[in-house]
Amino acid sequence: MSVTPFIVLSAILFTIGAVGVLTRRNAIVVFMCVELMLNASNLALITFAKANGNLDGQIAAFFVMVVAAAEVVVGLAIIMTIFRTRRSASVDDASLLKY
Amino acid sequence: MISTAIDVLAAEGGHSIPLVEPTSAGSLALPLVLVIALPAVGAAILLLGGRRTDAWGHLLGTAAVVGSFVCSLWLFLGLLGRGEEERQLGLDLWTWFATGRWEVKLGLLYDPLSALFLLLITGVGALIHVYSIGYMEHDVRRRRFFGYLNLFVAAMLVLVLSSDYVGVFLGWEGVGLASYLLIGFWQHKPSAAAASKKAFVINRVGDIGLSLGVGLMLVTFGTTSFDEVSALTSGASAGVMTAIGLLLLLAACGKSAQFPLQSWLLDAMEGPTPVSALIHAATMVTAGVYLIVRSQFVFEYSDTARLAVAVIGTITLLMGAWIGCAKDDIKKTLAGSTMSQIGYMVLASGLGVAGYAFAIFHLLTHGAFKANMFLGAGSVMHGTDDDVDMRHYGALQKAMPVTFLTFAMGYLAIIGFPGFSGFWSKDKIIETALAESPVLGVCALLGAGVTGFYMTRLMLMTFFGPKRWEPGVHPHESPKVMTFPLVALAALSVLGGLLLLNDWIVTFLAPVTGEAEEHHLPVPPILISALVVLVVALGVALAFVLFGRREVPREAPTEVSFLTRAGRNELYGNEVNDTLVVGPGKQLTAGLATFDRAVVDGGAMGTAASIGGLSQALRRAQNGFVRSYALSLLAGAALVLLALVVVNLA
Amino acid sequence: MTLPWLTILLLLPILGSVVVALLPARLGGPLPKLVGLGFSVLTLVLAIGIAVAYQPGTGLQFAEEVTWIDLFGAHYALGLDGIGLTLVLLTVILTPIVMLASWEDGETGRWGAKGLFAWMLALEGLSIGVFAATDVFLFYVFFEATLIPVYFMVAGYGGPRRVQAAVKFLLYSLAGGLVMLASVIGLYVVSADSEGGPTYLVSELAQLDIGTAAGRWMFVGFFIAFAIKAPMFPVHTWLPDTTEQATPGTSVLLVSVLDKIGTFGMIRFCLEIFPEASRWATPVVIVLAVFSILYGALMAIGSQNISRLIAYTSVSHFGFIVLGIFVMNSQGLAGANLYMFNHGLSTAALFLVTGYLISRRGSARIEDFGGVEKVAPVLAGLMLVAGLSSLALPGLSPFVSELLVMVGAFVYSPWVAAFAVLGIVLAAIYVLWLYQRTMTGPVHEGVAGMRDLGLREIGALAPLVALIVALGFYPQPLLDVINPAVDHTMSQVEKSDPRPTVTEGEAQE
Amino acid sequence: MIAFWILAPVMVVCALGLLFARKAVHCALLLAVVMISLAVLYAVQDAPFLFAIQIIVYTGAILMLFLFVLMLVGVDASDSVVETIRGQRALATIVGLLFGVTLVVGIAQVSVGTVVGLDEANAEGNVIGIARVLFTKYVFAFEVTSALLITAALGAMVLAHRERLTPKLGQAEVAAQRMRDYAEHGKHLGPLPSPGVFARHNAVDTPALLPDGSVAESSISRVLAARGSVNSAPGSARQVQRLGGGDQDVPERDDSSDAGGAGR
Repeated sequence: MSVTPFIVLSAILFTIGAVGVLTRRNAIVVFMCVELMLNASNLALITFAKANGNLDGQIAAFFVMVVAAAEVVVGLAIIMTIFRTRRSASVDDASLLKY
Repeated sequence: MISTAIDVLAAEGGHSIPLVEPTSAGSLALPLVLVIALPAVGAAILLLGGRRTDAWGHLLGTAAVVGSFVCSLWLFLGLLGRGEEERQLGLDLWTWFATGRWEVKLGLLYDPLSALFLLLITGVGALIHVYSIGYMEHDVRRRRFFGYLNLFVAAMLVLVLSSDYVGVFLGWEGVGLASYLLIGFWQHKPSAAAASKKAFVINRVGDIGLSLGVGLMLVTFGTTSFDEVSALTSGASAGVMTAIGLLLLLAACGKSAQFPLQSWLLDAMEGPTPVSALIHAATMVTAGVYLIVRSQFVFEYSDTARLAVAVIGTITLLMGAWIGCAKDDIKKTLAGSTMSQIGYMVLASGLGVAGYAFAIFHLLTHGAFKANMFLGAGSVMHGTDDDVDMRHYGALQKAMPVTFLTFAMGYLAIIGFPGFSGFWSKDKIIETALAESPVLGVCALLGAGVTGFYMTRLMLMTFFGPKRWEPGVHPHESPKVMTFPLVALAALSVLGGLLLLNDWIVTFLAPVTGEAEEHHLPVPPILISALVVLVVALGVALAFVLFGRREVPREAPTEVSFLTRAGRNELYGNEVNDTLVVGPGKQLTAGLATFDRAVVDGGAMGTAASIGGLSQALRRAQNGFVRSYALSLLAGAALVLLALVVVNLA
Repeated sequence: MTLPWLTILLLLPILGSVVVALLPARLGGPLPKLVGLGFSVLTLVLAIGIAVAYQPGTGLQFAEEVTWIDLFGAHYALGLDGIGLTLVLLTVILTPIVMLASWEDGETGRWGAKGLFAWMLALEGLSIGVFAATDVFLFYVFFEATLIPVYFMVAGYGGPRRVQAAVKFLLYSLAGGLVMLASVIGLYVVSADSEGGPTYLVSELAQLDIGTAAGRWMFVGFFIAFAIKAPMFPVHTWLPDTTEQATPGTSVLLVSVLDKIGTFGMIRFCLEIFPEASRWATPVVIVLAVFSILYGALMAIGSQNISRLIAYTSVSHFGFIVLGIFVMNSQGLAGANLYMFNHGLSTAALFLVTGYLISRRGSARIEDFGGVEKVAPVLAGLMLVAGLSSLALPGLSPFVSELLVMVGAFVYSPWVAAFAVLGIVLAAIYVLWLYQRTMTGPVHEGVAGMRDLGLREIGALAPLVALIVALGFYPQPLLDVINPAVDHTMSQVEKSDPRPTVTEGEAQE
Repeated sequence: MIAFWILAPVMVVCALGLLFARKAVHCALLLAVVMISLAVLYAVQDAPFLFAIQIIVYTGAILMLFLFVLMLVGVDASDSVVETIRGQRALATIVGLLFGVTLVVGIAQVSVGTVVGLDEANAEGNVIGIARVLFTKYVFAFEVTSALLITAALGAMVLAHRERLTPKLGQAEVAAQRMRDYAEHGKHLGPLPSPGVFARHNAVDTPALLPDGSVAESSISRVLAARGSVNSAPGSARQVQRLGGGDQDVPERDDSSDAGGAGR
């Protein structure tokens, strides 16, 4: 079984996620796209774990999940806070931090 | 060609050039140190002591110099007591600095030349200190004046006693500093402050010569002490000796106000009159002559350098005389005369071994009679509320009899009235000049005539004729403390010729200057003397016709000949300096200031500004949209990837 | 085991700096200043002890060496030779004097007098480190670290545009430091390729066979940094801007101590590590140096501001120092070394005395003065002495060094000397013209009633003036220390003094 | 590999859907599909532990959290399709394509070598294998993770916490306020009317009818009115009429305005 298809799939998913981050304006959707990118990298990690014959890749994926979980908790809390004050979930509205 | 000439000279066994070979100072070490230390300590006490010393400062200052004079006499008698071969005393104090092969010792050299200078400096110095007690009585800063005078005496003594060119430099600049301080003593007057600065700066131009000369000596001989250099000069090429000689001449020109660095001396008359007498007539301005005579072991090996010295001296003596004829300011007239007389000395020292002794002889007699006349002028000014314009004098011989009589002694001495000191010394110089170089000799003769003219003019305008006093001015004789030095100096002016008795001074100086062979004059010396007297008499007569018989206008006439106008303007020396140096210098400075601001700093600040501008432009990229940032992030990642892939594919 | 005296000497002021900074504010009053002064005096005493124990002519002394970063070959290595010793002495002498002179300057500053004194002590310690470091890496660290206290001293205390001045100073210095860093890294690369492995010890680098091209590039890197520090034309413009804004005390430490790092570095690093490149660059450097002499002097003459004027005189003087270094003969090098010390003293005196003047008048513009001599004769007298020392009057210490440099230049080439010597005329003009315009003439209305110097102010200047005069007549103790170091440098650059053209045997009787 | 070839197109399509779906909730559902498919792929790749974790943590917890937040924000608010940053969409597409293509090309260039497989590592079972590595080699990272999680939890709490700006009103204050409102604005003093309760419509989204047959707007929740999901009151009334024989005369009202005006 070749691993290349898995990696390619991972790459495609990652790219889609990235483009999603760039094009979507709803903060929650953007966040979902980030999750998609994380998942894509997880797939690659797990695939490489298999290719290399040890579990380090899986451990890495595990840690990615943990971090993703923490990130989602905080990130969504931030989105909620912003939504509460600005009545909007668009990332473009939070653009005060500029020149 | 010159070098072969010297070889021939040496081969013919002409005269031998004396070396500096000092022997131990022995018991004279104490006075040798004291002679400098007394005025130096005096200066230190007076200048550092502050107002506490105001009450007795002038007395201490005078006592220090009188003590120094006593030491000089002690030394002189000690020197006379020694055999002819032992008349060069050396005393090494300590190593000043030493690097590589070069070691400079602070050492003293006492030989006949220094001995005469010592007597002149401390003797005239002491008299002028005494005079100043009276002259400066009403000045609140009198104590400081004496401090400066003591500093000057100490520095001048260092100059003439040092056994090394660098040591001479120490005294050289020391007297320059004292001169600066004293010219600018009344520094609340802008003209005095400017004059003092001018004197110092022009002297610095001369110092270029001394600095480079020291460098050249080090490169050539590896040493700068008199004894070692004098032992080595015979081995150097004529070109190098000419270079050293010309550099030393440059230094001498600065200090002795010789052409082309003469312009500071007339301005220096801004200083108090005792200063003019001591520094700008008797002692400091003659330091250039001292340097040339002291360096005879250099000049003897370069005819070119000697010729340059003689020519410079001749030019200056004529210039000084010319200026002296046109000035109405009594001090400036005397200053012109000083220039002229120093020109004689420089001319004499440029004539080589035949002239050195006469240069020093004239230096001594001039020191006496010119100090006498300056002090006399000071006395006149003292009596006329510090008026210096001779057109406001007249008929002072009754009001100030002592001043008049002593001044007259100086006058007769300077014009070379037979029997007076100036007659002997100037006559000898003209005679030697005629023998060595007829052109220079004739110029010197002419100068003597002009001297007679302008000095007679001065005498007539000051002491004779009708009163032209300013309203409210009541001339009176000066106090005793001022007239005593006048009398003493007048006596010296009269009797100075005794030094030539039996050719004493020539023989005495021979260990330093060498012994000249008899020069062959086309005519007997007595005829030349008669000729000189005749020329002087012509000058005197002309002055008498122009100024003694006619009314002297109180205001200087404006419709005058070019000669007078040029003389009044000091032969346009200042204008030349302004046009050639000061003006372009100012423009250069202003241009550089602009250049510094616009180009040098502008370049740096421009770079900074353009970087700032770039960041201002780039700031726009920070538009606050997180998606834009993410886009650039992804683009960056894509580029990195692309690079990796391309590199791997390649 | 002997004590690491240099480390103690270096840490003492830094410790003092921390102590002064940490003194509680409520203690207030003059206490922090007294503590700071105490520490600097203590450092001075210790340094004098070291100087007394120093044996002239026996190479590097009080050496310490501990491997610091093995991977780079960096060491914590300290040691003093004659050059380093004189500069360390200069640093420790000037710091207490500056503290005494700027007793009240710090009160109105950003961090009060306490901060100023703490920064001064920090600068003193770091400067000692710079002059004692015998490892390039350590030197570099100290070199850059000195910028920190100076930045705060300039930015916190002084004129209204001080922050801009501080930034300009910092950027110039940092730019130079970065160029130098490239060369420092280059040295690592070269030494790592050598047999002994990477090393930053100067003694080992000096023995290293550095390729011609590499050596020249690295030389240029070091030289640019040192030229900015020194400062030389055309990278000098930060100096007048900085001194114009900084307090006199800061200017003294900046010009008299910190800028010496530049010329010190030229001798220690450029000449000793890159002898070939130094000889290669000599003509260009000498032209630059002579240009600096004349340019600085002319700019000083044209200055309308007293502080800027003094800064430009320093540009001129540093030209002399660099000239002396690169003529590479014993007169020039010894003169340059001595010049560094003497220039430190004379410029310090000049800055301090004009500082008194400026703070009394509240203006540094020359046209705002006139006739000060009449109202404040002591001030005027001291200014004249300081000015005369700046124009190298014989009998004052800078004369000996300037003459040595001049003669050294003459030995190198009469033409160089002929141009450099014009500097002494220009020096007379800028000093005396300044004196004429500020001190003489009728009393300017703005200076009427000006106080003369107080006891503290005279007390700060007196040791300086005494040293200037004493060293003017007897500089030999310093030269005894410097000469062996100069010989070592000369042997390192493979140069020797030319023989005199006429010697005993050739002279004919 | 069969599973892969079946799931891969599904995942890509769903992922693309993430880009184009206008409603956030649809995105969440599509993402769920992708995640579950990924879980299956994990299982295929000998990672049963991660398979479980993927479903439990991602699909079960994280995605539910997303949905929860979506509910709070508003489920059916859909994005505007107009791009506000000029050139962003085009550039994003181009750069994304460039990135993706490069990545794929790059991967295609790299030969991973022989696949070792996890048979040996998973000899004791995948969970035990992971535990061995996790609690030995990565134990420190694991411990740090706990700190991270606690920090995240605290952070979320801090962020979600709303500071009270005004003092909490007690019963007495509320009563006083009501009386004041009545006195000043004539606001109704009693409780709000309950929603319409009819034989067919016993629901909160149907407004009550007043005796004259008109709608009592205050009888329904404001939130329902804002969302526009209120049952039309006149419609209900007509239905009632139809059922009841149609004697009463009910005033005709516009349906559409009714829905909007029901709020206030």
